[in-house]
Amino acid sequence: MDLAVIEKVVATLGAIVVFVFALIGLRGEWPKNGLDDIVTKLLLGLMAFGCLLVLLATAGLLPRGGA
Amino acid sequence: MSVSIAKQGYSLGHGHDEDAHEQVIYQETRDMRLLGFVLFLCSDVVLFSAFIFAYIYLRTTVAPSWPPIVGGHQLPRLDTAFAAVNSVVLFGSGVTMHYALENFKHANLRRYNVFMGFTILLGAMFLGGQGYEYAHAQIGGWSGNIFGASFFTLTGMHGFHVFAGVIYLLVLWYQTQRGVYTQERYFGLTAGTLYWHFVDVIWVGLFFLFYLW
Amino acid sequence: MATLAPGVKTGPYHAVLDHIHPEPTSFIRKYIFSIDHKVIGYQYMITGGLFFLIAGLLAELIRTQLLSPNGAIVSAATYNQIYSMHGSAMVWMVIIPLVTGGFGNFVMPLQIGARDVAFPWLNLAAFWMFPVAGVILFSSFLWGAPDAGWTEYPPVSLQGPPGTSMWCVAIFLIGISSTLTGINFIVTIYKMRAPGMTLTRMPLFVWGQFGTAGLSFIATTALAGALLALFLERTFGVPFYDPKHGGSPVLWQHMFWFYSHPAVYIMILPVFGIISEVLPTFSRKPVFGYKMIAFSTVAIALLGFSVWAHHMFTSGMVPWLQLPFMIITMVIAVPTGIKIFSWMATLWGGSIHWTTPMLFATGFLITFTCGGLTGFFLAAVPLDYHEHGTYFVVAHLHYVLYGGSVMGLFAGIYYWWPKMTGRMYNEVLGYWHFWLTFIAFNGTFMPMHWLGLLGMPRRVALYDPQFQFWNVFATISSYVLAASVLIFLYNFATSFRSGKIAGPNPWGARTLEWMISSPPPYYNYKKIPAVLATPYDFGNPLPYIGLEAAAGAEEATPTAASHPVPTH
Amino acid sequence: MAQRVVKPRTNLGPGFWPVTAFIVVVSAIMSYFTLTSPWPIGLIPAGEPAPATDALFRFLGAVGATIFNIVTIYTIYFGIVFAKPKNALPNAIGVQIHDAPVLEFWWTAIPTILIVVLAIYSTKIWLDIQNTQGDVLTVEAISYQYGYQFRYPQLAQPVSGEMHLPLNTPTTIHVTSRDVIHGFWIPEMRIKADMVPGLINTLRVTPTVPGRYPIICTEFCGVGHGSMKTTLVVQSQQDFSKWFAQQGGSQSSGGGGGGIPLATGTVDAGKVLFGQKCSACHSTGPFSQKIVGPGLGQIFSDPAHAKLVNGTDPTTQNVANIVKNGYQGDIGTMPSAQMNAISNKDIANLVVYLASLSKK
Repeated sequence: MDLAVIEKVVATLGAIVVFVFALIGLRGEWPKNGLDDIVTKLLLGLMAFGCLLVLLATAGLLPRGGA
Repeated sequence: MSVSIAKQGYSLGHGHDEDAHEQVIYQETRDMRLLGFVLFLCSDVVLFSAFIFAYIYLRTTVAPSWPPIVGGHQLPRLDTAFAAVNSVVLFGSGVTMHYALENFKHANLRRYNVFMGFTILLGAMFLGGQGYEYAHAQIGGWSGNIFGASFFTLTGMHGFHVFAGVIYLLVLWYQTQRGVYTQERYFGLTAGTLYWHFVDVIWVGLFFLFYLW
Repeated sequence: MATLAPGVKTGPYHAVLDHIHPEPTSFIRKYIFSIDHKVIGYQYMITGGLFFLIAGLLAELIRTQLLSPNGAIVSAATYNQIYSMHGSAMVWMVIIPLVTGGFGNFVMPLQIGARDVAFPWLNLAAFWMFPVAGVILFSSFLWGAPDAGWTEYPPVSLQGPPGTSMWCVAIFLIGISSTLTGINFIVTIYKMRAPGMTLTRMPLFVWGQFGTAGLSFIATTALAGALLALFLERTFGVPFYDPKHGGSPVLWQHMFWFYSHPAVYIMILPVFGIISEVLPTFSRKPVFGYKMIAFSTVAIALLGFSVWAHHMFTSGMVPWLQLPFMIITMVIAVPTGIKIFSWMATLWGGSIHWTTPMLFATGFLITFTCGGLTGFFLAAVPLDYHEHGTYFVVAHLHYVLYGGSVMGLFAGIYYWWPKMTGRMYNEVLGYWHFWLTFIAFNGTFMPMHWLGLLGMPRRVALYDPQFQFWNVFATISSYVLAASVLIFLYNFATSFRSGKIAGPNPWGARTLEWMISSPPPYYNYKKIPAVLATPYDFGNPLPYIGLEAAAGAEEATPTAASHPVPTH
Repeated sequence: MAQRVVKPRTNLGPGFWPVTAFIVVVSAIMSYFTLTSPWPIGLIPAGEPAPATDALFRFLGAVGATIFNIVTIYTIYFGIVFAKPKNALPNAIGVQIHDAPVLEFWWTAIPTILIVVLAIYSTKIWLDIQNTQGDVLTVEAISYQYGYQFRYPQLAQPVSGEMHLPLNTPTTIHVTSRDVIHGFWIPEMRIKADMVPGLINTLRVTPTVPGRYPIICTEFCGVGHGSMKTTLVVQSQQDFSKWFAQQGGSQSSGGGGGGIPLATGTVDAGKVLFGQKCSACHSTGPFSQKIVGPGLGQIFSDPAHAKLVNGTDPTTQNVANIVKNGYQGDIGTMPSAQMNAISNKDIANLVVYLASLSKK
């Protein structure tokens, strides 16, 4: 089967894994409140959001996602 | 930095209980350096924002159509599928970096080394992927049109940050092998982690703007 | 520490401020690559002062050229390079480095009772980018200097001589320098205030530096982006701004002004701080409405980010967008007005000592008000349709930058000169300097208002004959202005050699820097003092404890008032 | 040590009220002259929208003068009356007041109200200017380093040199540039717009006073900037028509621009040219397939659009005229051949190419 499909499958699986581990890491960070912890929380959250974007894109759920 | 600390009046072997004293000194210095580093990241965000603004402005208010038409033909859109894989690689490296730091804090260095290795590996993979992407992006080159200009300039700047980040992480790794950092004193690693996360998050924005929008 | 009044912070940081680091002895480490904030401050002032003289010389060339409608001395091409370099140098190589790097470095750590800035090595690096950038900028004359004005609008700047690329590099470098300085200052002010110096006990000059630091570390990188893009387009033809390749010239204007409008406040906020120090000191009064002045500083800094497009009313943006930008711009007049009125009220009921810094401060009050009001004329879009790009704008910006920033800088130099050198300057020469400056300044720039309204565009090497009279008038005044600067130089040259010894506190001022000997020792404070109140209550005893006051500090400073002081 | 404290004053100080009265009087006089001055800017208002702008200028002038008097005169007065007397102790101090909430409230509130008023007034004037009537005559002003050209409807060739406008005719001026940013300023009309390459800015004026007025470049545009100006000639309808006829145009017939040799065109050259010059705005699909302008695929054979956008029949000559002179109408604005740097030869190629499209 052609390359694009493989890529999408890999991306999807990878995104799920990364997303889960990002959330776990986020939960570990949650109680801490140092400046670095707060920034880390923000950035980890955004990274998880990035994974969601990847999932939506590979699922073709974004208006112009597919291409 | 050390000189400044001393000039601020921090002195070793001066107070009665030296260790507590020294720990206080470290804490204060660390807080200041951390704040400074975060501020630096903020101003770096603004640098990217400037170019992102340029891209959005050119795309929405200047270009008659997007992707722009060059020599009578409309340029193709970029290939999302491959970029998605590449993004996952970079995000993954961000997460592994996080766990590397956590493990270092809890002093299980074996897993720290594994995670750190993965982080650097994935970072390098991402750079390779970018190289592949550059070779295959059919958007008329860097200086051909506004699409190429904004794409290659922004991702180029980001790629440069990633490259610098990989070097930075290698240095940090070497330093940990040399025992520069302890479980109480690891500001260098904190800064490295924050920088690496920052690079990943910038990519979230770029991925959306260039591949999904 | 337990003895401190309420509100005193006794953090671990202050618990360890007890040891003094020995001063480096080698000449290099002491004077060239020193990490001492005071030395770096001197270095900024000397370098910036030098560039001020060069850029001022360029200004005199501009005025001389305009003696005749057909251009008195140089060709149009040369003239364009001269005025472009004058603008760029005055903004980036003179005013910004002097207000932040110069006065910020020397005064701010002293005023918050610290022994240095947070990152002295960063400070050192930031300084040395400044002379390098200056040399790059001025040496661009050898290859043909930038010739499209200090704003360098493309596409004309894309056609510009090679120097334009050097201009990009130089400004980029000075931009990094001021970003680093901004970060450094924020951390210093936020983390290193003396115990008990709460935010509302900071001297107002520190507030000014705080606002400026915030502006410069956020806005400057935006300019860096714009410059990078311009450089890439000039060098590799990467299309951003050139409409022939699908770019947009208006894009540059947005990116440039997003920095360069906040830059106006970067240049003025520290000067507001200087004025807020000088006025109470010589009126022997608490500064009026401390909280409101501090608040308005922050308000101006925040609003400053959302008004940039008022420079672009004629550039062709979406018409309705002009309204919000006009209105926000007008709103900035409120906090500015609060400052002006508070300063006037500080004069009221004072016991005013008419020293030179005081003269410059009050002169600033008048000229800056004038500049602010003409700003209103430009903010109103319909009037901007008439005034944009004319000499009216030139008049306005010089009333704000010379009548504002530079006058305030003079006030600051006279005010802190005794602290910097330990010697007094000649007061009589100071008076001469002020009055010549004040009169000649207005003589130079006042006529430009009606020149612009009557139809003289800016940045022209030739102009219509009917404008000649006022141009000649302005030129002659500008020569007097230059002469007044010479007096200033002579004054400080002599003071440096033979001025009478100032002592720690010649003005009877009350902020921390005056509590130690002049010039201050390497470590600033033997013991870090604790702060009990705002520094401006002349009726009360000095609000500092644990301070090993230098000899003679007490005499000049008033102590307990004979009756309770009304406080609100 | 001995210490003298100036007692907080119950009154505002010697001569405070007289000085205040003085400020009021001076400001009143200045405001009166500003508000009643026929030419507050010093130039005659030669047409719409100048009077509106002048009204705003008068108002702002009065307000500004008043504020300036308040600040300046009080500052000087305080400076004199509160100067430390020679005999005072060196450490004599002033009144120890920190603030006066009522006072501060008012000097925050009054400027705020003032600004609301000014903002509203400016907005009103702004709306007047935006809504200045135009479109009876539409002129296109094109700048280059270093000069101006003006294109009138039904004039084949752009007019270089002076710009002519008929009296009392609501006129729309579209300004743009061929190379760098220039300025288009008519001081007597109080109106200005930047001439930005690739962008069309619009001005609306109605000349009301015949005469010759300068048109000045106000954006730096290169070595020639200082001398880049021309003249606007405002003249009566008759004189304008006479001048217009001399330029080779008549305001009635829709002709002009004829005689473009179309025989020499080739399809291939046209195809290439279309890709370079037209395809940014026009598709080769049907009329409905718009990018910026309509699709030109069936321009010569479109039942739905029997006439061209300018109402003429779809002949090659008329199409050539549109390409030559550009078009400005409700469906959009198309720059002229001048601005697109298209020669007559190119036009021939383009027309032939378009014709070939319509055939299939």
